Amino acid sequence: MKHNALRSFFICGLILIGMALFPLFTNNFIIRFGTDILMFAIMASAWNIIGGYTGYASFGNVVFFGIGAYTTAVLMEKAGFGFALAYASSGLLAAVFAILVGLPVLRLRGHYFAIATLGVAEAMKALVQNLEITEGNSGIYLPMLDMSVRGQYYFFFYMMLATLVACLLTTYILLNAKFGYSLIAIREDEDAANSVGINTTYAKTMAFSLSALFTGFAGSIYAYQQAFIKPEPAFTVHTTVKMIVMAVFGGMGKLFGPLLGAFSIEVISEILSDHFLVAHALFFGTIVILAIVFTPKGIMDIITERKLNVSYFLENIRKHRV
Amino acid sequence: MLAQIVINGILKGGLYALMAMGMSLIWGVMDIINIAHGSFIMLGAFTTYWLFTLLGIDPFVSLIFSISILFVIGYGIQKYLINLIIRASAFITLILAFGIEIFINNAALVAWTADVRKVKVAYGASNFSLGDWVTIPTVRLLAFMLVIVIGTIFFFILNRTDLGRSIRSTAQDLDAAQLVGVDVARTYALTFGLGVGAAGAAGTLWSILFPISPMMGGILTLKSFVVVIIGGLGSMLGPILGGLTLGVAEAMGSTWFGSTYENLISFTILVLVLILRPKGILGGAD
Amino acid sequence: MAILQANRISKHFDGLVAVNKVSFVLNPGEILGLIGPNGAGKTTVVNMIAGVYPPTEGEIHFKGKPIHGLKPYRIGRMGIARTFQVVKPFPGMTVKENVAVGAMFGARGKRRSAKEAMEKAEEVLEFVGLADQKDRRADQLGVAFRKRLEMAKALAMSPDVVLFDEVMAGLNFGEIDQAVQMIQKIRHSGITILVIEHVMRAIKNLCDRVFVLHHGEKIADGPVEEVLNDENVIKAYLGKRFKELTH
Amino acid sequence: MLLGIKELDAGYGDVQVLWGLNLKVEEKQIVALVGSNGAGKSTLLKVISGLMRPYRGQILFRGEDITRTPPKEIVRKGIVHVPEGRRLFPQMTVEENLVMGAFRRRKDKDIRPELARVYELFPRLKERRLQKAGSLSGGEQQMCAIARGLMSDPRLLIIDEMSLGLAPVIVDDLVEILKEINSRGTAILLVEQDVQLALSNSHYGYVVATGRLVMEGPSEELLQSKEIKEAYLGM
Repeated sequence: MKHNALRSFFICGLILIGMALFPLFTNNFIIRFGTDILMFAIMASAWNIIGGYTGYASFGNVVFFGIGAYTTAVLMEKAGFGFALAYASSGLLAAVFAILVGLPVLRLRGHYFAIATLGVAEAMKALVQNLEITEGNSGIYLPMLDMSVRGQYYFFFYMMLATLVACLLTTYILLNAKFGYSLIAIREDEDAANSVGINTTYAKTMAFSLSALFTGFAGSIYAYQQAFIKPEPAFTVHTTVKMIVMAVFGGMGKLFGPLLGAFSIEVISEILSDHFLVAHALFFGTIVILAIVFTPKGIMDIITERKLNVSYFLENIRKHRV
Repeated sequence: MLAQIVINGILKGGLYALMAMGMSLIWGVMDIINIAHGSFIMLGAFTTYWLFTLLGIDPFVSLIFSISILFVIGYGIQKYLINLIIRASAFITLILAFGIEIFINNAALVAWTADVRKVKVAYGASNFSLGDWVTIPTVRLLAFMLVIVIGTIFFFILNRTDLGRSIRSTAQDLDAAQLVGVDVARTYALTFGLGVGAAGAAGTLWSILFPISPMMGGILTLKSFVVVIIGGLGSMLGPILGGLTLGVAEAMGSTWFGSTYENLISFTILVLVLILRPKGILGGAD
Repeated sequence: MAILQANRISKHFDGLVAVNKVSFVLNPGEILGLIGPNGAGKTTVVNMIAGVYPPTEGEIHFKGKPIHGLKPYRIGRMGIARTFQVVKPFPGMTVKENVAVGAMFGARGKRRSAKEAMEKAEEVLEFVGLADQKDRRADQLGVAFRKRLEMAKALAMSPDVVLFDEVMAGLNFGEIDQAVQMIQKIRHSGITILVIEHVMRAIKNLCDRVFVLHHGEKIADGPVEEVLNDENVIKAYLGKRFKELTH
Repeated sequence: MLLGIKELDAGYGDVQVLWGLNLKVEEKQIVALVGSNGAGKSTLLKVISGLMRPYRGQILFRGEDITRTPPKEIVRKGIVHVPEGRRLFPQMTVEENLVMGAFRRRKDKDIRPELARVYELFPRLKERRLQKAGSLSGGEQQMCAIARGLMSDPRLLIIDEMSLGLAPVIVDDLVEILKEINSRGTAILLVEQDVQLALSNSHYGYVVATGRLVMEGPSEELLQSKEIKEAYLGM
């Protein structure tokens, strides 16, 4: 046990150092690509807190991304805030919004929760499209980061990396505390969790809010990096779906599952779009379909179970077909 | 003025109802949230478009084709794909449906480009007046009547045929249905076929009234969600009531607030209904 | 003074009366039985005490304080633990984790760290005889073990009162006798118990008093022997086969 | 021999539940299959009705091998399984449930005489024929489940845990009805935890424990045997 924990800790450290040093040895294009992967890794890991550990499949997490992005844009452009303060406010505002929305919406279960969160995200997008302060569909320009081009690439990469590490570390610490047990108990059986003394409303709302916090941070960095945001990409349902697919593909309810999922899916789609200019999304759809049919538990499961053979895939089908 | 708005809303609401009927059937029977629903509507629309453009087949006639083609597609997808993982968590089927959506949309994009197209029928612009203030576009009225016909057929299939009985029994208790001799795998495939067939019909009617493009499906899926939720799962009346409510609410909202508020209104209704009456306006409270 | 007291509690579902003006008291240290045919409202009574839903009318007092209308977790933390008729383990957790969750959030949960809760779990698992199963996943247990796990989760909450909802259904006679002994041991540790059972063998060997629900109303209440020989109870619930068997 | 099970091994994935099980039901017999929960009774029933495939072994019905026959065909051949927990279609009326019971035969045959016979056996169901099955009491639901099974005019009726959760007084009524059904020529396999109930109302009995057959014999003899008395009847 001790030995194992030490080894995992060591491996994590190595990976972290590897990730931190990697931009120093590569070109801007690759750094930018790495930044994108990190952004999705944050969102998928944050989604994992509410969707993977608590069992509430939020289909509206993009709303926190959008809120984070717009908070940064409005605060920096209209109120003259510096990025640091805008960044902090973005996460906090998303977290507060999650509490307000979560209190009524987290009373719903299963599909109904999924659709309600989807509705919240779409309603928010429609609202932002109509508000004056967000400049509707024409979007907002942000002040540019005053740095050399290379420096900018470094800045956004390391911001994303730091946010991801904070997200994973928070998740790890909470999971080993009583709070983590309460989330998993809710996922496994909410009524039983309530009856053994878990304040389920509180626990769910906190999980939702934490998930929002980190997603909001990601949105904030994204907005500053793009220097211009509009409602459509900032609130698009496809971002939500992407984070879920990444979390599921990598392994829901596992600490590093979403990170692994984000990495593999981004790399796969990048390779595909290099080779098939027009049809890459078609192949991407095919991969999602095949992955879900053959490995519904995600690649983390294959790695931890060490069962990479045909019968593993067939067993998955045998278990779930009619 | 008000009467005209309400009538516009009802006519569009009928189409919403038809869209939601298929989604509600699939959801209710198999607990699948078919994210690809809008993509099937899109395929129905393009079936009609090509039959009209290439062969000159009247859109209303092509209804038969779009329903049958989409039925076959739906049957095949359920039988050879979704049935493989149907007993995994509902969440997994949701993502599978998402994969199907990406696939269909992008296949359509590759085949037909992102161009927006229109089915231009000669009688497209004709309309007639009712009283002094209300004008009714003929095509919309015709489409609305077809929705009623298709809905009635649906109702008949579900309640009066063996297929309907096997669908309902499977929805209520999978194992028990197997034990009385229902072929569940086939029933699932037929259910998905029917639901997707209804989406095809909705696509045909949509293409007569509005412009179409390969990416049109996303928002239609969302609208179908709204309608299913407003009406509540589990009865044929649900989608109809939900569709009409949404249609009228949107018509009123866009008249009074401007058409950019249309989506805000639909999704606010969706969230409110879910929070206040999670079983839909037909279902009981709580 | 009664530790738990229900005063004319009723529950209506959509106009259907599931429980009608039922009163009972649970005295400290006793084992009270609740019997009656399916659909008589037994589980509804448990659910009202445990806070799953509030009574439509009537009051429930625990140690003199009103608890009707409180959320289940509040009631759990005050010292009332319950089991579920259809057992509700946390299927993906190990047996030990299941029980530890009870220890973490139950009556003494505030004062226990996650680590102390694990120690408490070990202790409880030893008590109910599940110690050698502690590292198995809960969904891999057989029925008898699941029932025991359900009891262990409740006990780990350090409750003053436990509501056992059919913890013996589906057990064979040997297992029932073990469960009876365990419940007696629990009582001797100072916990007051309400048992809901169909298993007459257990009721007879276990309960000080028993009360009978039929169509949501209380039709008998008293010492076990007396109630089981009551004409009304035999007619409504027990039937003639039972009478032949016991006499 | 109506039903014969030979050397049956079955389980879920890696977890084997049944070990070399042998069992026979003769025409017009009531056979009891008893054992505590987890003994493997429900697994055996799933295998018989085709919901699950065994690892090894053979199931014969009227001389025909039905080991790998799908559920819909099993029903047609004349085996009906009334599952544990009734498993009615709760949103359908009592009569719709009964009609579903004849699902496989409706195409070739008029089912009205069948319906009349079932209503004669269960007058209570006739009174409630238009009520939703989900709103019936526990005892009525069990009646409806048995009646639904009878609608396909089975040669063999398998009833899983009929007495579970029912008041003793209602179980008594159901037992009388089962005897009536049997006297009209249908063989019954009664799968029960209530050993006393099952053995005192059957001709022949099998006792299973942890997936293996531990005893068999005429029910009267089993009831008198010392092992049964000690292990299951608590005497």
